[in-house]
Amino acid sequence: MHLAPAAAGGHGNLDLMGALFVFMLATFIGLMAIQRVSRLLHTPLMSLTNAISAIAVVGAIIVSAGKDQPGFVTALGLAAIFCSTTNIVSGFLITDRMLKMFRKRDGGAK
Amino acid sequence: MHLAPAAAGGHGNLDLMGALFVFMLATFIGLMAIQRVSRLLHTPLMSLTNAISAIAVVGAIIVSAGKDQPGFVTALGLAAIFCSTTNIVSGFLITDRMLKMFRKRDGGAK
Amino acid sequence: MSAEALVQPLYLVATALFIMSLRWMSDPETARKGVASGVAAMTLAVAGTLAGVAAGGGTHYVWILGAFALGAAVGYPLAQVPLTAVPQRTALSHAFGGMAAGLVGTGKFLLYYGRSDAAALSPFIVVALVAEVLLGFLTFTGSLLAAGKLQEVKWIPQRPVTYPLQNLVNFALFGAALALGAALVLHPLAPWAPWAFGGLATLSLAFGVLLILPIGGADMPTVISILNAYAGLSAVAMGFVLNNKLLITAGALDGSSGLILSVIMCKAMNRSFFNVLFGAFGQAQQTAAGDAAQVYKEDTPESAAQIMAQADLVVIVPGYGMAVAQAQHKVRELYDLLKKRGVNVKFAIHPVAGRMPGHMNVLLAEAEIPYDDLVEMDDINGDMPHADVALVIGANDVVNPAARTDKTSPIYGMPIIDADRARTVYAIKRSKAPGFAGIDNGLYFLDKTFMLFGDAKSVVGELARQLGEGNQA
Amino acid sequence: MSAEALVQPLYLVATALFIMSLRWMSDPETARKGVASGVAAMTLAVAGTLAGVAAGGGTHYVWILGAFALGAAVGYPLAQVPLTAVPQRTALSHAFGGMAAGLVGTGKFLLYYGRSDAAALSPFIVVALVAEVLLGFLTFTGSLLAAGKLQEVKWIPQRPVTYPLQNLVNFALFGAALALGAALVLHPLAPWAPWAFGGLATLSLAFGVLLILPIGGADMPTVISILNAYAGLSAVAMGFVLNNKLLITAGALDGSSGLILSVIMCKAMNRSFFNVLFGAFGQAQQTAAGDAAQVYKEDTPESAAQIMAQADLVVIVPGYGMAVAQAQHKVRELYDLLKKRGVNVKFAIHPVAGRMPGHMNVLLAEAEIPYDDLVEMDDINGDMPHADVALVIGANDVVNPAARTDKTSPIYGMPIIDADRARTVYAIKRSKAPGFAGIDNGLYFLDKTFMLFGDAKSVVGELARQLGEGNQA
Ligand SMILES: NC(=O)c1ccc[n+]([C@@H]2O[C@H](COP(=O)([O-])OP(=O)(O)OC[C@H]3O[C@@H](n4cnc5c(N)ncnc54)[C@H](OP(=O)(O)O)[C@@H]3O)[C@@H](O)[C@H]2O)c1
Ligand SMILES: NC(=O)c1ccc[n+]([C@@H]2O[C@H](COP(=O)([O-])OP(=O)(O)OC[C@H]3O[C@@H](n4cnc5c(N)ncnc54)[C@H](OP(=O)(O)O)[C@@H]3O)[C@@H](O)[C@H]2O)c1
Repeated sequence: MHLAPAAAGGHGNLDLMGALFVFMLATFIGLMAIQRVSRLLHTPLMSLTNAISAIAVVGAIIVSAGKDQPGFVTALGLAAIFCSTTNIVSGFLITDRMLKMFRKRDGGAK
Repeated sequence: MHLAPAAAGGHGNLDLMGALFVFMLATFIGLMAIQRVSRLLHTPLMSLTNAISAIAVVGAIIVSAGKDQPGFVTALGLAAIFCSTTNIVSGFLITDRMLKMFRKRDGGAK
Repeated sequence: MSAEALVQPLYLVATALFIMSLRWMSDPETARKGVASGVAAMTLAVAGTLAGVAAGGGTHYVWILGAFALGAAVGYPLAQVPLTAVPQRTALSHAFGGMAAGLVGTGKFLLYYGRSDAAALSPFIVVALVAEVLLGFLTFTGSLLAAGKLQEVKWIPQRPVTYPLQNLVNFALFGAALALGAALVLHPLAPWAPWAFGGLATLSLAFGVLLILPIGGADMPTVISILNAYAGLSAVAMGFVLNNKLLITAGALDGSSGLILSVIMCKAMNRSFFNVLFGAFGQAQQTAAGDAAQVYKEDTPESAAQIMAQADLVVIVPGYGMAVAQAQHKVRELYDLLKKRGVNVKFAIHPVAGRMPGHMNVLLAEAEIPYDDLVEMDDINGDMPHADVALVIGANDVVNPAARTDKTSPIYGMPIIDADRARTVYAIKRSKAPGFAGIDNGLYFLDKTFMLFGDAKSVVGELARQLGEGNQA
Repeated sequence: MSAEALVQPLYLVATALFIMSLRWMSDPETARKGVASGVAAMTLAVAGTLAGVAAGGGTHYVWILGAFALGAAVGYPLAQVPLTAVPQRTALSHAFGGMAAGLVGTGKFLLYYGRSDAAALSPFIVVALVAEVLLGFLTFTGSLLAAGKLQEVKWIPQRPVTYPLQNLVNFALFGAALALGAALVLHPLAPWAPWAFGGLATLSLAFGVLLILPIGGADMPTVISILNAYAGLSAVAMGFVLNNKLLITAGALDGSSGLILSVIMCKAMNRSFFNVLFGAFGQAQQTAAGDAAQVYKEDTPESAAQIMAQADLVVIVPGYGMAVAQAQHKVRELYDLLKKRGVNVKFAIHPVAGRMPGHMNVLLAEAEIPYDDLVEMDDINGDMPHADVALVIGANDVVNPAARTDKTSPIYGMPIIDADRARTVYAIKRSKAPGFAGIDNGLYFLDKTFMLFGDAKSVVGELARQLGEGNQA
């Protein structure tokens, strides 16, 4: 199935420690960034990160696009694309909708 | 010179993008962490990061310990170990010496 | 290698944009930039993946496009729900997210298995696959159930469902799932492996239900935050499977966000994670019967409006009732009228007022109340003794002084808004029923407290009408 | 692979500890934990590397141990310098750090070259090597020169050294270095490559000197911060060469720290990076001659002590002069005596008072003044109008009101401490000489200002003696 070595990254030389490194660093960043988020914005924050978690769409595309694979694998991938896309679209849209409402005292949208 | 593939990481499959990823994430962490440092502590912060930059000692050890290499390469490595070690020792010691001085109103060290 | 060279830089940029997206959320001034950069990141990620797949000779593009279109068609209306339904929409989205991860994991496993690809099914990959599928499917059913509880769907029990040995049963099921996972790691190509995988998926689906059943509807906000973290972690696991650093990073950002928000909620409720997940809170509350003897004093909106019109500082404490009654626009009217009379009006926002973190802020922002007047609990409490009137609108637990004084109260130790320290307190609610924690509130029995019984929207509307008339007179 | 499996987890933990080390620096309460975790991280890093090297069949251990011992022997006394010498010690350390990176890069290149190892000298590796050596050696000489300027070594010019076409010459040299680097990338194994490499190293060493020469001694703090960033980046480059993620992370942490501190300093001085590096600041200052006609009022420590004893709030504004005079312990005495008399005493800390960021905080901490009484500029300025006395001890530019009002002043726009808004100002300095920026200070000519000429240590000592006597009387 190495039709998409680029995106799939080739398992041959899977760099376990590199992946763990990235995971650890990203977790630090996440913790530090979220702690700074104003309490005012915790509801939009939840829907924003919700949209970000739909990054699973990347994996869904890779699975869907495989050539010479059983149809049901493609079907699983397509279903996953559908699920992730609802998330992406609704997550970003509703976040923006909420944020548009926040106004400083002297009027004027944001 | 692949006597230390572990530490040197083997150039064969050098993971350029992985390295860039790590660099970017670490820079984000650095920027976020330093911005939070109390102004009170900027002087100790300088000497602490100074000590951290002596991490170059890792490279110095790898170069020094190479077998079957010209003597001057080893010598360069040893000089680098010396330089880094002065940094490590003096950097951490002076940082701690300064920090010991910071006291809250109600006495008690630190 | 050329596809790699194309895709990886795009992923790097997408990662940076995701990080900036979260950083820009730190301030309402820059938050919309955060959304824009999130959208840009996602676009780059999808474009990069499509390009990489195309370079590698992928196929099924028409189908993929169709799936995108369908997803967008469903997602768009989901973004138009009223703001009171945001918690359940978020839960529903987590369900979709978990489902996607579970499906991708299942697809990958079956693909490798079908090809007898022992190299691809290395122990590490299988561990990641198992984690992905477990977390993904568990998030799917758990979030669906949570959404149902929040939406108060009829046939889904609101109250915690408990039965004997519940936690034991759960742990046994979890152990079984882990055992199946371990078996798969050791023998990924055994003839029974697809069955084991199916069993694992089924157990995960069941586990999601069982985990959420014993948790009361009111604890759902904390739970959906934890499910958010799970969804993020399943994306991380997928990143490990695909050796994709973008997935790992974005998933980790999501995971830490869910974790921190739930920690914040737990702290603001003075409860532990463990207690939320396994404590079946709110289930065994009994109200001290003797308290029923105490009496409420009622007052009319007319006289309340008069008192408020003469105040220097009115602090409004909104709570879940304001959200349910959709009273925020009437509150805005009241705010405007009081301001016009020179009264200083502030909103006291408790971190867990309502049913999700930041709930009150969004509702009041919807009514275009400037966010400078929304003051956090810790900042307003110092000013409460100077407030002439504290107007409590559909808030209950977050102003219950028992949290400060009564060691036997289930909410003892939870930080509250000191409404009882204001000179006069007006409290709007529909009945004498307790709030979410199911306990009586001593605030209502104070000498300085007057009840305004009724639906928040109509009572506040009446207050505003009175003030408006007084204005014209 | 087994060595890899051993070393990498150690590196991962070391990285986490380095990050925690910086995070703990955010608060004086946890800062010493930060040092401990930095030490632990470094120990793990060294131990892991030694283990990895041993597993790979390394040698020369006795020599390595010797180098460690020698480094420790030199490092220990370097940590015992007086606190006033901290800036030059830091610069000296950067020099060592840059040297180490340069030497490692050189060693690596010569090693690969000697083995005609074309695979190891891939374009990417050579780019990283060139960056490492360039940054390393440049940091080495630049930092040495900066240390010399800070220590006010006699034969090193304090004033900026400028000559015609200076920036042009520098850019030409830099271009030549880049050209050599490019040639090396294209032909790393050419017979002339070692010469090119040597040329690159020499140019880098020269470049470090030329970059720092035109910068005045007083701009050195900003410069050493930038050099700190360079040292970090050279460690990053080394990490790229060795494919070592620990080096990359630690280097990036260091690089961003240097960057942010220099940005903070530039902002607090209202100058740009470019201006600091290429502006030869302080070189062409001329004092407006007319101002000399204005007169100072002098006062005696006796009467100053009396006024302070009767004050409610005394704000002490320390500056570089306090550091030079080592007056902090006398200041502590003064602080204690005033407190004993019930006077409220605060310290107003300007971000660039002294000669490095946080300089005043360290000195006052050394004198055991509790850090709760060290107030940052933005926080104290609102209180200045309520201060009965502002006592300026060897500060000058940071209290110069010209920064607020005089658009022609070189420090116009720099945020200052509003000492001139206090009811009475006492200013301690030795002479009528201007401060670092070389300009007159209108504060000294105000009606409410009284000068206390003399060395800070002796004047403050005298103030304390007067107060102490009054106490006993
Ligand atoms: N925000 C979060 O993230 C979060 C997360 C988890 C848990 N929680 C919990 O949720 C609770 C939130 O506290 P809270 O004070 O906001 O709410 P609450 O304690 O649930 O009280 C809400 C009050 O509003 C009244 N009410 C309901 N509908 C109304 C209507 N239409 N008009 C007028 N009044 C109405 C109710 O009384 P009547 O029935 O008499 O009208 C009730 O007493 C806390 O216990 C918190 O721990 C919050
Ligand atoms: N802190 C940093 O990070 C940093 C970085 C870069 C640049 N700078 C610059 O450094 C300056 C710092 O301002 P500052 O107000 O602290 O210092 P300053 O403007 O340099 O003034 C110091 C004053 O102290 C007096 N003084 C010197 N030795 C003394 C002694 N032994 N006893 C008593 N007085 C003495 C001097 O006057 P006499 O000679 O008359 O005694 C001088 O006027 C700013 O211009 C800032 O931009 C600081």
